Amino acid sequence: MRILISCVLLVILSLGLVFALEQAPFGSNQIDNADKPGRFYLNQGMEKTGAANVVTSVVVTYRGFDTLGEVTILFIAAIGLGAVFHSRKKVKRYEKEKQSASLILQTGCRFLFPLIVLFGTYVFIHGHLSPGGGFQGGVIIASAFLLLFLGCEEKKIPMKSMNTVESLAGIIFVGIGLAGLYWGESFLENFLPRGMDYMLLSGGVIPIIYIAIGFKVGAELAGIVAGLIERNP
Amino acid sequence: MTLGLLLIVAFGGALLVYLPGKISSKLRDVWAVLVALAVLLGTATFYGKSVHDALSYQFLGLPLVLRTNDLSWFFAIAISGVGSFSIIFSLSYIKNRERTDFYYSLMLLINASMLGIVFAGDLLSFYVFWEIMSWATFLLISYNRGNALPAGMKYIVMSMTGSAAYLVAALSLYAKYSTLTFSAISTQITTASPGFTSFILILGFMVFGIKNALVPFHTWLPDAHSEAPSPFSAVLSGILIKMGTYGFILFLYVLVGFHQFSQLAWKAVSLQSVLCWLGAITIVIPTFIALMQDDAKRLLAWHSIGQIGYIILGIAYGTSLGVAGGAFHVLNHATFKALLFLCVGAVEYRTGGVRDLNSLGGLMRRMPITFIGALIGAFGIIGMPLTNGFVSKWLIYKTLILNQDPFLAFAALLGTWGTLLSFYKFLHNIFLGQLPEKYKDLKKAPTSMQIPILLYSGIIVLFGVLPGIPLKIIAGFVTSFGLTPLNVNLWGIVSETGTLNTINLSMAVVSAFFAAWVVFAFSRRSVPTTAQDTYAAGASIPRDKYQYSVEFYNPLYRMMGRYLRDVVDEFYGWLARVTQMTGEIVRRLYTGDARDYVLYIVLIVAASIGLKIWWPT
Amino acid sequence: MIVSIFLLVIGAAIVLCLIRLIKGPTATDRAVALDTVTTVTTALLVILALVFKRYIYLDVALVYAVLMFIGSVAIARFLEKGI
Amino acid sequence: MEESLEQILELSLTLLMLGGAVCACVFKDLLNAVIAAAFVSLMAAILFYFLQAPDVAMAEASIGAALTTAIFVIAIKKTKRVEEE
Amino acid sequence: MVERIFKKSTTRVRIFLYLFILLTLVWMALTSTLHWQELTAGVLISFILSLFLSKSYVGLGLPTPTVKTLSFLLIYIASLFKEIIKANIDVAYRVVHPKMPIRPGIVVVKTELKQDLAKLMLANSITLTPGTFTLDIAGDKLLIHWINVSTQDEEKATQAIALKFEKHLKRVFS
Amino acid sequence: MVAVLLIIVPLGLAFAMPLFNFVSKRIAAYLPIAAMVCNLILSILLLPSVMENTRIVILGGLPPPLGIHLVAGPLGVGLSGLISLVGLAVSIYAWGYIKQGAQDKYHALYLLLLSGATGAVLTGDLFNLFVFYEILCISSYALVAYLGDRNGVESAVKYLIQGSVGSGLILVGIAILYGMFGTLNMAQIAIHIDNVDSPALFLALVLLVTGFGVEAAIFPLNAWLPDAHSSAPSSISAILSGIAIKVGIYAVARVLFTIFGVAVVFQYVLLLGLATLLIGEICAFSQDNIKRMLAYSSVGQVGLIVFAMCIATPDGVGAGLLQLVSHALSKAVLFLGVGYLVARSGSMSLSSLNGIGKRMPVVCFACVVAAFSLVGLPPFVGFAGKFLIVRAALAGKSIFFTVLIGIVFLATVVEGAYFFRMVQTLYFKDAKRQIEYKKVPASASIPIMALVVFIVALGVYPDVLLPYLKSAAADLLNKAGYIKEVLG
Amino acid sequence: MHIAGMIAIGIGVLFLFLGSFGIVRLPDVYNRLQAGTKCTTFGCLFAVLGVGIVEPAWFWKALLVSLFVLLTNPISNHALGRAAKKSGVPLWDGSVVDKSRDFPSYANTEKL
Amino acid sequence: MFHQSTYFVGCVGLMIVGLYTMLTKKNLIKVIIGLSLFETGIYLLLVVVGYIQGATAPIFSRTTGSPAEMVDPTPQALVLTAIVIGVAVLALALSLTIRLHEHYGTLNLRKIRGLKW
Repeated sequence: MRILISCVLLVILSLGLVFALEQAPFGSNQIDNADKPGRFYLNQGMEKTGAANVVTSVVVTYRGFDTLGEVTILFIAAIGLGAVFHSRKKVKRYEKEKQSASLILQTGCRFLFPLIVLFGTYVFIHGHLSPGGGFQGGVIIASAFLLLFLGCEEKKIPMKSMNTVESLAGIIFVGIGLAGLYWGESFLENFLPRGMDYMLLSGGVIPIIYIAIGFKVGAELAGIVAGLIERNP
Repeated sequence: MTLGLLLIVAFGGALLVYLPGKISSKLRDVWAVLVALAVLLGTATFYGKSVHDALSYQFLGLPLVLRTNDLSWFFAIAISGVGSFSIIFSLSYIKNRERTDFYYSLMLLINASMLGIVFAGDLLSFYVFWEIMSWATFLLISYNRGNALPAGMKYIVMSMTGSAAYLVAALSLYAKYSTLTFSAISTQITTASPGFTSFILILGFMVFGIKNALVPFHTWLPDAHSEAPSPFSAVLSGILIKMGTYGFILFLYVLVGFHQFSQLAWKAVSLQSVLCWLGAITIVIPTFIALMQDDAKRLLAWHSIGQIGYIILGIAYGTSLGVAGGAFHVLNHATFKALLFLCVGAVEYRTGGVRDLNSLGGLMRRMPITFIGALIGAFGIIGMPLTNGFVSKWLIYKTLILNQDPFLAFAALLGTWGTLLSFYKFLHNIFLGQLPEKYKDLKKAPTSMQIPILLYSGIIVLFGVLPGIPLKIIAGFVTSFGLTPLNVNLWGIVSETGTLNTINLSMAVVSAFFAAWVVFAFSRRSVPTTAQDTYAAGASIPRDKYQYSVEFYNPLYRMMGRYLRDVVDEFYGWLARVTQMTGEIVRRLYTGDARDYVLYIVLIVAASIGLKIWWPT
Repeated sequence: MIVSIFLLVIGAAIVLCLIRLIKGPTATDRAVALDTVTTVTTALLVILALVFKRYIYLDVALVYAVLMFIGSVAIARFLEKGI
Repeated sequence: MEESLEQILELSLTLLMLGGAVCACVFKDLLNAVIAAAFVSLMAAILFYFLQAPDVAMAEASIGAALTTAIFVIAIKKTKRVEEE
Repeated sequence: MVERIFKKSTTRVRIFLYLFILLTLVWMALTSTLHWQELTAGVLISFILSLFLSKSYVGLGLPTPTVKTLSFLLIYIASLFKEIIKANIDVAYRVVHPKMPIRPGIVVVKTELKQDLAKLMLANSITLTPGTFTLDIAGDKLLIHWINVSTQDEEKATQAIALKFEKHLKRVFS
Repeated sequence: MVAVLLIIVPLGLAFAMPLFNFVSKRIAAYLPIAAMVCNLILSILLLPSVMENTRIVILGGLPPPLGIHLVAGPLGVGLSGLISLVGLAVSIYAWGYIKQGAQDKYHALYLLLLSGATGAVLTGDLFNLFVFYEILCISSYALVAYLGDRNGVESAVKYLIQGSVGSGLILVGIAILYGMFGTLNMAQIAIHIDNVDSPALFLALVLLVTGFGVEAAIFPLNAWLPDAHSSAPSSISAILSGIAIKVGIYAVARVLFTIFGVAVVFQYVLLLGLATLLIGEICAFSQDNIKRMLAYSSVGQVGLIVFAMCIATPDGVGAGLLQLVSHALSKAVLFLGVGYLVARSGSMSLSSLNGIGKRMPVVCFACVVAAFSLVGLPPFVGFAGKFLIVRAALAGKSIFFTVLIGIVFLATVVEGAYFFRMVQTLYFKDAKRQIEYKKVPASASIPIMALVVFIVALGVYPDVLLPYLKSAAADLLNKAGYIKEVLG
Repeated sequence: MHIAGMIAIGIGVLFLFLGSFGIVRLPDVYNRLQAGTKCTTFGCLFAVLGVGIVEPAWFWKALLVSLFVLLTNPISNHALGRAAKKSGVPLWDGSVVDKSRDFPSYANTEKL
Repeated sequence: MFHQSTYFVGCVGLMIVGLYTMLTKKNLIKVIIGLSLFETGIYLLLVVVGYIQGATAPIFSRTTGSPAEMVDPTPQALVLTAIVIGVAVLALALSLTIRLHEHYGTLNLRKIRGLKW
C-alpha cells in the first residue's frame, strides 16, 4: 500500500521535474548577460582577487558569507554531536571484544598519516590555484585522523586542542571579515594586495581564509568522527 | 468627572485590590467597598447628562468614543448598584475562602468592564470591554471549583462564539462604512441593503442571545449561575446577562433602527416575529424546567432565562410600551433576582454550602430578614402588585393584548404561572415547613449580608409603588428611539387604552392582605411538628424522606418531566464530543512514523504539480 | 581517438564491478568490488585529465587515491569487528 | 574525442549511478547498502568531473565517498547491521 | 640517565629529519615546481608538520638513509616490479583462461624481518606478486592465500613466496 | 554597515565559546545574554533610520546583483529585534534552567540558532537565506535532542528527516531559479520572473514554498512540530515556537510576495493555512500533555498567521506580522512558564498541574496572561493581532472571506476552549498532593514577567507598532519598491 | 613519447579491465582479492605513468599518484582479506588447503 | 540538448530513488542513506544547471585563460556549500540514530513511535 502510494507520488513528482527541467531554458544562454554574477566572476574575478580558481574566489569572497555559514553548520554538527552524546556519569569503558588492527594496517596507517596531512595542507593552501580548498583539505586532514583511529586505536585525538584550533580558526575567519569591514568597505572584503597571478602568494586574503577554513573543517570533522567512534553504548 | 476618569477609577480600583490585600484583609475589604461605592456615586453624577467623548487615545488607529445618555445611564446605575451591593454582601460571604484578593479584584473588574460596555460609544471599545467582562466572568464562575469548572467552560466557549460573531459583525460594518462609532454607523446604515442588515442583525442576535441566554443559546446559564459564588450569581443573573439586552437594544434601536428591523423578512417570516417567538419560548420552557429543579440556585438560574424571555419579548415587540416594559423588567429582574440569589447565598453561608431544596426547610424563624427578602423577591418575580415586577409585566402584557397577539400573551401568562408554582416550592422548601434537626442552632445572616437584602427589598417595593422614578428615564430613551412617547407620572404610566395607577393597586392589595390576615388570625392554627414525628408504620424510612418537601411537584414532574429535557444542551454536548472525536481522529495523521511525514511532504509537492496539470491557471 | 576506446574499456570495467557489487554474496565481495572501482576510477580520472588537457585535475585523482583507501579500511575494520 | 562517445560514457555512468542507487535501496544488509551508496557517490564524483567541476568532484569524493562511508559504518557498528523486517 | 635522554632525543631528531625530508620531497612532487614561494612554503609546512606528527613514526623501524641502503632499495624495487609484471600476467592468464586453472589455498610462511616497516613492505610485496596475498600477520608468521598452491610445507612455502623479497629487504633494513 | 554585526556578534561569540571555556566554565551562560543585549540595542538603534530608507549592506565587496548583501529593511531589522528580545529573555531563563548536559555546548548552539535566525531575516540572497535557514534548522535539531532523553532524540530524528527533505527541496528550487535566471539575488530574480512563463517556475515556487513550509509548519508539513516542541527543553521550545517557525513563515512570505508575487497561489496557500489552523487547534483540543498542547496550538497560530499573510493586502500582511509578534511573545512566555511547572510537578500531563497556580503564582499568572493573549482577549496583544486580521479579511467585502473568517473563529473557539481548560487546571482544580514546591528562581521569573509586561503594554497600546507594521508589510508586498531599493 | 605513453595507458587499461573481469569471474573472496589487488594496482600504475609520459610536465604528480596507489592498495586489500578471514567467509570448495589453524590467532576457530 | 537530458534523468532519478528509499524503508539508517542519495541528486542538478557545453572548468592556468569558455562557477560554489551542509546533517543524524538505538534497541521506524498523535 505504502509502496503503491509512494510510487504514484514519485512518478508524478519525477514527471513534473523532468518535464519542467526540459522546458526550462538552462545552459549557456543564461549567463551571457554581463550583469549576471557568473559571467562577472569569470570576466573580472581573476583581476579583482587574483585567485586563479574562480570557484575559490566565489566561495571565499563574493559568497564568503555563505562559506561562513557553512563552516558554522559544521561547527554546529560538531558541538551538537557533543551535546547529544554528553552524559554526566562517565560510562565505564565497555569493550566489545575489539579486534585490533593487523600490524600491516597499523604500520601503513602510521606511515601514511603525515603524508595525508601534508596532502590536505597542500590542497587547502593551493585552494586559489588548483581545485580544492579549505573544505576538501579539511576533509582530507580529518580523514587522516580517521585513518589513525581505524589503524591504531591507541592513538587518541586531543579533543581539547582540537577545540582550540576550531575556535581560533573560526575567530580568525570572522576577524578577517571584520578587518575587511574596517580597512575596506564591506565584510569579508579582500583588503590585502592581490599578488602575482598563478603564484602561491596571490589572491589576497583567500589563502589565509582557506587556511583557517581548512583547520576548522579538519578539526570539526575529526571531532565528529572521534565523537562517533568513542561513543560506547 | 468624565467618563474616562470614571472608568479609570473603576479599572484601577479593580486591579489595585492586590496592593491593600497584601497588607491586610480588612484594608482590602474597605478598599473594595470604597471603590464600588465611588463608582456608584460617580455613575450617579451622570444622571440625565448626555456626553459624547472622543478619546485622545486611539487603538490601532481607530478612534475610541465614550458616551452616555439615558439608556447608558439606566444600565450603568443598575450595574454599579448591583455591583456594590454584591461587594457588600461578599464581605462576610467570602471571608473564609481562599484567594479573596482575586475574588474582589474580579468582581470590581467585571463591574468596571460592564460600565465600560454601556459607556462605550463605538463598536471597538464595546468589544474590548465585552471581552474583558467575558474572561473575568469565566474566572469568577470557575472560582468555586468542582462542578464549577465545566460550567465555566460552557460559559466561556459560548461566550467566545458570541464574541467571534460580534467581531465579524462589527468589522463588516467597518468594512462598509470605515467607522465604528455608533452615531456614524446609525446615520449611514439606513441605506444598507436588507441582506446586509439582516446579516448584521442575525450575528447580533447570536452574540447577545448567547450572553442573554435566549433559548437556543441558554445552556451555559443554569450551570454557571448555580455554580458561581452567590454574590456573583447575583451580579451574573441580575446584571451581567442584561448586557445582552443592552446589546439587543443597541443593535435594534440605536444602530439599525426599529423601522428597518421590522421590515426584514424572508417570505412570510419576519425577523421580528422570529425574535418574539424565541422570547416566548424562552419564557415558557425554562420556567417549567425550573419547576423541576431541586437546587435552589439552579432553580433561580432557570428562572433568569424565563425572565429574560419577557425582556426580549418586550423589546422585540417594538411598541413603546413593550420596550419600556422590557427595559423596566431589566432593572426589576436585576433587583429581585439579585435579592433572591443573595438570600440563597445567606442560607448557603449559614448552612455551610447546602442549597438542596430537599434538605432544607423551616429556616423562617432562624433567618427572618432573609426570609422577608426572599418573600419580597419571590413576589417580585411572580409579578405581585406592589412590587416592581408587576409593573413591568403589566406593561408587557398590555402590549401583547393591545396588539392582539393571544398566543404570545398566553405564553407570557403560562410563564407567570410556572413562576408562581416554582417560587412557592422555593419559599416553602427553604423557609417554611419543618426545620431539620441539624439546623436547630442556625444564626441569623451577618449584617453585611442583611444590608443588601434589605436594600434590595426596599427598592423592589419602592419601584413597585412608585414606578415613575425609573420609568421616567426609560421613557426618555424610548422616545429617543423614535417610538411613540410615553406619558409617565410618578404613579404609573398613561397609555392610549388605559392608565396604570399603582396607588389604586396598592390600596387594593393592602386591603386584600388585611382581609387575608383577618382570616388567618381568626381561623384555627396549624400545629408545627418536628421532622422526627413522621409516621412511618414501623418501616425504616430513608433519612431524606423525613422531609415532606422532597419531590415537591412529583406528579407534575412525572407527567411532563420527560418532555422537558434540555435538548439544546444535549446538542451542544454532542457538538463538543464530536469536536473531541474529530480531534482524536485528526490526530491520527501524526502517526509517529517519520516516513509518513516525508510522504506528506512529497504528497504536497506532487499534489501541487497535479493541480497545476489539471488546473493550468 | 584511442583514448575514447580506453575510456569505454574502463566503463566496461566499472560495469563488471557493479555486477559484482550487485551479486556479491558477502559484504566483503562488495567491498572488494568497491575498492576495485576506486582504483579503476582513479585511472579514469587521470586519463580524463589528459582528455581535458588540464593539469590541475590530477589533484582530484590524488584525492581519490588517498581517500578511498580510508573508506575501504573503514569497511574492512567493521567487518573484522575492529572499530 | 567525439561528442557521441563522451555522451555514451556519460549516459552509461549515469545509469551505473542509478543502478548503484537502486542497490542501495534494495539491499537488506545495511553495510551493503552503504557500500552501494559509496559507489553512487563515486559515480557522482566522476559525473562532476565530466561537468567540469573538479572542486565539487574533489569534495564529493572526499566527503561523499570516504568520510560518509566511514561515518555510516561507525553508526552501523554502534547500532544494528541488518535491516529487520 | 642523561645518556638515555640523549639517546631518545637523538632518535626523535632522526625521525624528525626523516619525516621532514620525506614531506619536503612529497611537497616538491606535489607542486612540481622550484619556485621560491612554493619551496619556502613547503619547507615551512613540512617543518611544522614533522614537528607535530613525528610521533607517528616512532618505532616504525626506519632504515638509515645511506647510499647503500638507497641502492638496495632501488634493487628491491626493480625486482618487485619484475615480480609484479609476472604476477599480473599470471593472474590475467588464470582469469581469462576458460577453465580457470586455479588451486587456491591458505598457507603459512615465516619471516625473519623485525622492523614494522619492513614487515609492511614484505607483506605488500607478497600481496602484489604472483598468486599470493597476505591475509594476516602475527609475530614472525604470515598467513598467505595462494592461488596456485604448490607446496603445503611452511619452509618450502617461505622459500617460494617470501624469500626473494626478504633478502633485499634484510639488506635495506640492516 | 552595522547590520552585519547583528549576525557576526553571536556567531563570533559562539566560535569563541571553547576559548572562553578555558577561562571559566561559568562564562558560557553569560555570552548569549551579552550577545542578545548587543543585538537588541543595535536593532533598536537601527530601526528608525531603516524605516526611512532601507539600507543595503554589501558583503564581500560586490554591489547587490553580484555579491551577497543584507537588506536591512524595516521587516528584517524589526524581526531581528524581536528575535533578540525573545532570545534575551530565553537566555536569561536558560541561565538557571539548563543545569544538565554540556552547558557550554547548549549556549553555543543557542547563539548559533539565533544568529541563523537573524541572518535568515536579514539576507537578500536566496542561497544565503538557505544557508542561514539551515543553520537555524540544524542547531535546532541538536538542541531538541540536547537532553538526550528518549523523546528528545526521537523527535529530533524525525525533525531532522523532515527538515532535510525540506531543505533538499529548497535547494532544487534554488537550482531551477538559478538555471533560469543566472542569479541568486532575490531582487534580480523578481525582476526577471515577470517576463518568463514556464512550468519550471511554478515547480520552483512549489518546491521553495514546500521547503520553507516545513520549518514554517504549514499543515501537511508540520508533523515535526508537536514532537519537537514537546520534547525539547522548555527554553528551546520557547525559541522554536517563538522564533524558528517565524523565520520559516518569513521565508515563505519572502518567496511568495517578493520573489514570485503570483496571485493564484495565495488562495491555495491561504486554504493550507486555514487547514493548518483548524487541524492544529482541533488536535490541541484533544491533548492532555501540556507541552504537546502548546505545540499544536503553535501549529494553529501558524495557520492563522499564514492565513493573514495570504490575504495579500498591506493590511493583511501587517496583521499577520502583528500576530507573529504576539505569538512569539505569548508562546515564549507559555513555554518558559510551563517549563518550570513541568519541572516542578514532574509530569507533563495536564492533570498533574492541578491547582499549581497557588504554589507558583508568578509563573501561572504569566501563563494565564499569555494564554489569554493567544486566544485573542483584550487587553493583551493577541487581541490586536486578531482584530487586525479579521479587519483585513473583511475589508475586501467578499463572501468568500467572510466564510473563511467564520472558520477561523471556529478554530479560535476551540483554541479558547483548551486554553481556558488549562487556566482552570492551573488555578481551579484541587491539587491531589500537598507538595511544597521550590520557588522559581529569579532568572526565570524576571524574563517571563518582562515578556508579560510587553504583552500587556503592546496590548494596551499597539499603535506603537503600527508604523513598523505598515512599512514592514510594504517591504514584503511592494515588489517594485524592494527591487528599487536593492538594485538602486 | 606520445605513442609510448599511449601504449602504457593501453596496457594499464587492459589490466584494469582484466582485474574487473577477475572480480566477476573468480569463485570466492580471496581469489577475487587476488585479481582485484594485482591487476588493478598494476593497471592503475601503468595508466597513470602513461599519462605522465604523454605529458612530461605532469610526470611528478603522476608518479606521486602511482606511488600512493602502490602503497595504499595492497594495504586496503590486505585489510579486506583479513576482514573476510576474521568474519568467517568460507573458502571456495575447490581450495586445496587451509593452514590457517596453524596460525596463532586462528588456532581455535572452526575450520572454514 | 541530449547532453543535459541525460543528466536530468540521472539527477531526478537519483532524487526519486532516494525519496523512495526514505518513503518505504523501515530502517532508520536506510532512510538516512536515502537522504544522502537524494542530496547527491540535488548536487548533481545544481552543477548541471551551471554547465555549458564544451566549456572547461573555471580555473585559470597559464595555458587556459579564456573566460568565455568556462562554466559558471557560482553553482559549483553553491554545491560545495551544500555538500558540507549535507555532511553536517548526516553526522548529526547518525549520532542521533546511535542515541536512539540506545533508547529503543531497534531502528525500525514502525517501532520507534513513542511520540505520536
